[in-house]
Amino acid sequence: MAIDKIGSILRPFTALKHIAEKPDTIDVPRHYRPAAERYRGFHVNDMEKCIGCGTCAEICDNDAIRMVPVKGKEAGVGKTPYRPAIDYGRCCWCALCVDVCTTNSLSMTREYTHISPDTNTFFILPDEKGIHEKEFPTGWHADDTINFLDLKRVPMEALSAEERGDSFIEIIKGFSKEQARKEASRCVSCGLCTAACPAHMNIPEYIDAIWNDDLTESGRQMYKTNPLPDVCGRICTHACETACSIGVRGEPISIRWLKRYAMDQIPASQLDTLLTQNVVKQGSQSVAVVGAGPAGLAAAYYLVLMGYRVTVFEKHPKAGGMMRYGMPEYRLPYEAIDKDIDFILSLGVELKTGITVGKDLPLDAVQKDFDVVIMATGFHGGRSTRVPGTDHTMVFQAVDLLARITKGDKFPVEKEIVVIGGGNVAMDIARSLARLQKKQYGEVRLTVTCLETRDIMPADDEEIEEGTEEGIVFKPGRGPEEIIIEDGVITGLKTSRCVRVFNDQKMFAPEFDKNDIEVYKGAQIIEAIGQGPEFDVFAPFTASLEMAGRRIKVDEYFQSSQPWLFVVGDIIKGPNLITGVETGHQAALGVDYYLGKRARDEITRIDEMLGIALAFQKDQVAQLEKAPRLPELAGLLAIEKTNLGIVEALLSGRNTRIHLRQELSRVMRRRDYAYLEALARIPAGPGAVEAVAVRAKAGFHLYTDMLFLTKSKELEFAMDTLRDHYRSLAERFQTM
Amino acid sequence: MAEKELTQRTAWDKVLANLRKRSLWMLHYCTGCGAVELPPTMTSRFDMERFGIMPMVTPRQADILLITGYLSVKTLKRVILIYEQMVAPKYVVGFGSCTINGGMYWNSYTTIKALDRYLPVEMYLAGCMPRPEAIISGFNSLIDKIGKGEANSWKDYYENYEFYKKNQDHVFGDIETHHDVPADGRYFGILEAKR
Amino acid sequence: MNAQTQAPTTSRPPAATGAPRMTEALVSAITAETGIATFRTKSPRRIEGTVQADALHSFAAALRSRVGFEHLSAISCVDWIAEGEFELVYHFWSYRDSHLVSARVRIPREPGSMATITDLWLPASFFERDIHEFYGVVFQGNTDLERYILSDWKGPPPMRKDFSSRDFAHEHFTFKDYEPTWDELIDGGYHGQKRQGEGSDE
Amino acid sequence: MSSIITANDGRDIMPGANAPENREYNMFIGPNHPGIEGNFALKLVVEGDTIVRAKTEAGFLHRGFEKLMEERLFIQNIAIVARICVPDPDPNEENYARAIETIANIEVPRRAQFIRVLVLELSRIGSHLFTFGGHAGTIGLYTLPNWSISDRDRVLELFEELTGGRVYHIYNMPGGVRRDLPSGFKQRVLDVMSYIEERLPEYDDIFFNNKILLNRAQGIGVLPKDKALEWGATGPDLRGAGFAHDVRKDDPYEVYGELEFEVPTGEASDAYSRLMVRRREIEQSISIVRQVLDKMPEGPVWNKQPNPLKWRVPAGDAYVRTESSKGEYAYYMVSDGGIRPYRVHVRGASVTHGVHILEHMLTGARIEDASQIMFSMDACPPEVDR
Repeated sequence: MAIDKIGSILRPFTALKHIAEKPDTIDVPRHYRPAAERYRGFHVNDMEKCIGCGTCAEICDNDAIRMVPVKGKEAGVGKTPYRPAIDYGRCCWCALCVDVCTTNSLSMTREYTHISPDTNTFFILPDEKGIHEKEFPTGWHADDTINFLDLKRVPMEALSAEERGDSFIEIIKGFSKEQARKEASRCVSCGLCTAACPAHMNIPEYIDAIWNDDLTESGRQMYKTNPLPDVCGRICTHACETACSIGVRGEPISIRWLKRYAMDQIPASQLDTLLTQNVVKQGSQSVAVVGAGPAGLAAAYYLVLMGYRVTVFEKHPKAGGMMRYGMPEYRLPYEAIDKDIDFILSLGVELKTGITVGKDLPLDAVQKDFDVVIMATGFHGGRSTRVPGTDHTMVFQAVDLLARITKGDKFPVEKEIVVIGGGNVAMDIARSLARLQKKQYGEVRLTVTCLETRDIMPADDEEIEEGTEEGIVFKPGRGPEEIIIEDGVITGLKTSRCVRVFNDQKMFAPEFDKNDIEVYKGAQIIEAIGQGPEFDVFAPFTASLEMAGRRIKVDEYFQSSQPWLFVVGDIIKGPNLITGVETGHQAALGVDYYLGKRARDEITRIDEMLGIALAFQKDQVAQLEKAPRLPELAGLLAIEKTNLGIVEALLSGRNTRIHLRQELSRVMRRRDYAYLEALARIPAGPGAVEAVAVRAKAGFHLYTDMLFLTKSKELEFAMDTLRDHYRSLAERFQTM
Repeated sequence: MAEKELTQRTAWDKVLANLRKRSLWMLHYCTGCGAVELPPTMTSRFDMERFGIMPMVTPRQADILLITGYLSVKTLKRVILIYEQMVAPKYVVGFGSCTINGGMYWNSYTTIKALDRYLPVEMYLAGCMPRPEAIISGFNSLIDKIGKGEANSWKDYYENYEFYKKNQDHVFGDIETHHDVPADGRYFGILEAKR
Repeated sequence: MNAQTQAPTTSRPPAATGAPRMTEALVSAITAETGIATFRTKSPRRIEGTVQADALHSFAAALRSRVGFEHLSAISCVDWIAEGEFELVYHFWSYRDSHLVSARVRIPREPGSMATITDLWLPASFFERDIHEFYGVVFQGNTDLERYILSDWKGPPPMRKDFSSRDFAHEHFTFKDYEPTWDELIDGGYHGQKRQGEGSDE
Repeated sequence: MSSIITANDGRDIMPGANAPENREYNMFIGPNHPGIEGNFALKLVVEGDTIVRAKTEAGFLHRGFEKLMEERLFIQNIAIVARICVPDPDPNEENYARAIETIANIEVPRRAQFIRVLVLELSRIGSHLFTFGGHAGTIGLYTLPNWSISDRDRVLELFEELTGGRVYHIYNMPGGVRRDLPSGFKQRVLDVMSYIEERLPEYDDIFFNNKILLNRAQGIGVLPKDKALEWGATGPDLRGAGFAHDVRKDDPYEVYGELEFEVPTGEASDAYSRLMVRRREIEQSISIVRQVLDKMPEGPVWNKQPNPLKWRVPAGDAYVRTESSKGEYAYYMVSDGGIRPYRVHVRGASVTHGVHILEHMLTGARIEDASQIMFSMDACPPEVDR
């Protein structure tokens, strides 16, 4: 580059040409320069749209988001009172929380200036107005083409209408391994499902276990709160899926089918490995359970684990109640029922079938032989519409027919049938008879009519759609007037239009438009308008039992006014399967408190759980101090003292305080950790090494349970550290 | 000339404060990653010299010590040496989240988590890192505070020096900064002269 | 304190030159020249293989002088704590053939020592010192191994898997505990009332 | 031999001051020094004004990135990765994303690859303008920093518009980029490119052809050509010595293979030739940006990955290299099939330029050139410390 000497000295002065121009200085702060449209500024959160699922706290890499309970935000199905509080002493404005937000309630504004000597003003609870309550335009916000969540479900293969038209083979084929893991990967473990599930099942844990392909851990998590996972995997009313946070913007996780996938892979022989509670030896006290439905069996399962002698009385030839006799096989195959029930019976529950309490065996006789009686007789009495003609022989109750189908008894199936009712039971009987019609006559001529209009029919939508595919004609919004009988044979059902089902006070008071009459042809009428309890079962005590409306008055543990009598299942709460399981579990606890004379031991908050961990760690230190100076135990005492320090720091640490008061979304009990106190009594003498190994395994199970309780990284990190310590300790002594 | 009681603001103090607030010199030391927003603030694009703030190379003549983001333990030792070499009144301005509660390096083994345990901080700016506009607004509010005589966090260093020294020793083990801080305190009239 | 740097006049063997070769020809050239046959093509312009620890120095010298890899891009160290081994991965780049060779070497975690290759490449001195500081691996023959980045660090080599940065941060530093200005919005206040059970509420 | 320390009559005012063992003294530059790029220190043994021995000292900016990355999920690391090198953050983000894509062989949509090249070149332009400012500052020519850093701010405004952040963009993700180009963005980029293109001749007038710079920079900080490759020089420092090696050409990634651009080189391998290589690289980068903008296809910008809270990258490892404004910037990532990276080794470009090569080049240089040599090598301390 030939640079002439003079030029290179003078040329810098060419810069003087800029003297006349305006300087390009941005005259901040007089002239405010707005940030770009997509700027990642301070957070704003739509408090109403936010459901407090905590996924933003989960994704935040700086643990800058802490979920705090906000006054005026009540918990509900799919909602918690917690809202994200953001710590601008940690936040790096990366907007991962905005992109992962399940409801798109969190977004960022274009505001970027916050100056203060007081660091407390950097910890904000974002609401719609923003940090300084100045209306700044929205900056970075969620983009529907690019978001982290998989909003679409993995499609589930099912039998086509033709294939299932005349067969009772199970419709839903179930997930393959890849499908199940892909579906499980969609879960953000927010825990709303656990709160919504009547039995509070550990759903995030078992879905995470399916994702990690550890199916025994998945089964173990299920059996903690539900002894009938196979059945629930097929016919549960899945309140969890309605609460699922992914369902807000997309399709919820198919939690029920995942449960089924996990249990299908675990053979019946391995079910005993899933028990986490230790099976206590059988004591002297005995409990009678009347009715082997889901509620009765659940109560029996938990009671036998607590060491009570349990006898179950069942009037049908086989156990299962409505599961077997009220559910068609295409929805719930009998092998699934038997797999769950046989395992419960294998734990030592004595089953007596063919005995109807209240008829063959009066209740007072039962009361004398057993310390406690649990009534789980369910809703078997079908209610009738009592319109003229219902006394005709060709008018049946849906529940009776379903039971006959299961037992294989013969009964007439006409060419044309009319079913009255709009609930799931009506769907079951309608689709079962449609199959029998197809098999017998090669075609389906069946009409279903009910009071409710299509949109408020209580049956599941899939049921109604699948029924229509199978040739069933639906006539919603009609009231039955009269069954037309011409010379002894039913020819049809006269109906009128149903204007309204419920009156203003939401009481059941249907009104009809008499002059809009339609007649549906049919030689057979099935009534499926609801089932009711049969109170004659309580025969000698019916009068002395306090009633609450049409149901027996019970406390939260379903103990009736007679202390020895507990009432569970559909007759008290429901009617559905998972509520039955929950009432059975609660009643088992009630019995244990009543017979065992023990105080209630529910754990409602995380700091009570930490209290158990603290006691466990103190025992560890005490035991090791007494243990002999063995080479294998060298250094263990120091480690256990640091673990004790970790738990003490969490309990007294002000930073974790807010999380310690968080309500648990699932039911934990001190009884579930009773085995920890037993550990303290293991002698520290010659068997010290084995004792340490046993305690290490106990510690691992304790912290595994606690790991999923919270969104706070402080607690999660401490639980993870402690769990890893006890896993390696247990592996070192090979007792896992 | 030892400053007399600073609480009652004599006319001379007001004049002094007004002169001081228009000629703040900022120490040219980029302690952390936030310093990359300083060149645009210093040069013509945002030009903080409009407010009399200029980068100064030596701590001896600097008024503002910017802690621009995280502080690794190694840098903290130098920052404390520098802070004690600066002439009072001096103002520490903390940039970004890392000076408040650890920022993104909250679980790092080398960075300190809260600046106010080691140095008295006059003011924090939110941001990761704060924009030049935010920095200039921060300086403006600092200028107002100095004008009103409220920017006295620097006295805190002398008044509770044990608190700061204890925390510093906790991080380094006893460091020797060859600086007699209590003597400085007496010189600046914060601590009463030794009898 | 007088600083001691590498004598600038170390003479290092020149790298081989010649026409660029395609991947297969390069792999066979490496096998032929260095006598180690474990090298395969992993992906376009990436060749990888394993070398015994004691054979690494001769392999590297041959690779440089006879095959023509004159740029040492990096030496990485991976702590496979489950297998009780460090894995040192040497990345050599050939400007001539535009290919990267990654040679993996496994050494036991204890005592964790390895021969140096600073006599072949100057950049090795930084990488080896870095691995020494962060993993505790001792490189025999490297004279400049004293602490450089972690000069004020008194703890164990921090990059080893058995050192947890979170534990250290929680023990040695105190975090900010906020008194939020919106405390009344929270059900029971941010710090809540005195809880029953253990833990003081100072 | 009279020297300033002896009186006129030859008496020794400071006995022993002239003794040979006292001729050398220690001189520390930094970490608090305007001539140092960032938080870095030089410990020099000096005799008179010539540096006899030099040792760099880093570690002031060490935050343990590689350790922090092992304790974060894959998606969480895209936020922390950009913070490793402050003037030129984008090669980090692109490296990290591409390392995961190589291990899990995730296919990146073409439009996202074009956007990534656009972001990398804009980051290169911004980083070079930043270095011009620093280099001019060490020589005292303060007009240029005011120009180049304020022109760089226009590039940052483009980034703010595209990614939502001025300096830290957190824009690249495994599988593509987080958002598409905003409307009207192409035209604004072309305007800024043509604006910078007009400014370059003005830079030449006041700085690149300035007599002061020629005297101060030519022949200073010579990287010996025969040693350049052996010492591991890469990027502009290597090209200043005449070697036309550039990772974008030798080991093409994203869509660099389809773009035409030359690799400028210098011959004298001194501070001035390295500076001129950077100066001409900006022109090449401007032409690349123009090519990228008109060849950019329509289509998606992100290949959707599973739910980040549970996403696992299959076991494997990958060594990915990019050409940052400072040289070869490489990541070695190992995954053990878990939800967190098992190991991420960051090979910054300055680990060779800013440490041993700098120590060699400072030996024998004069004190006043120490800062300029460091800036001419464009050593970025956070890359060294990580």
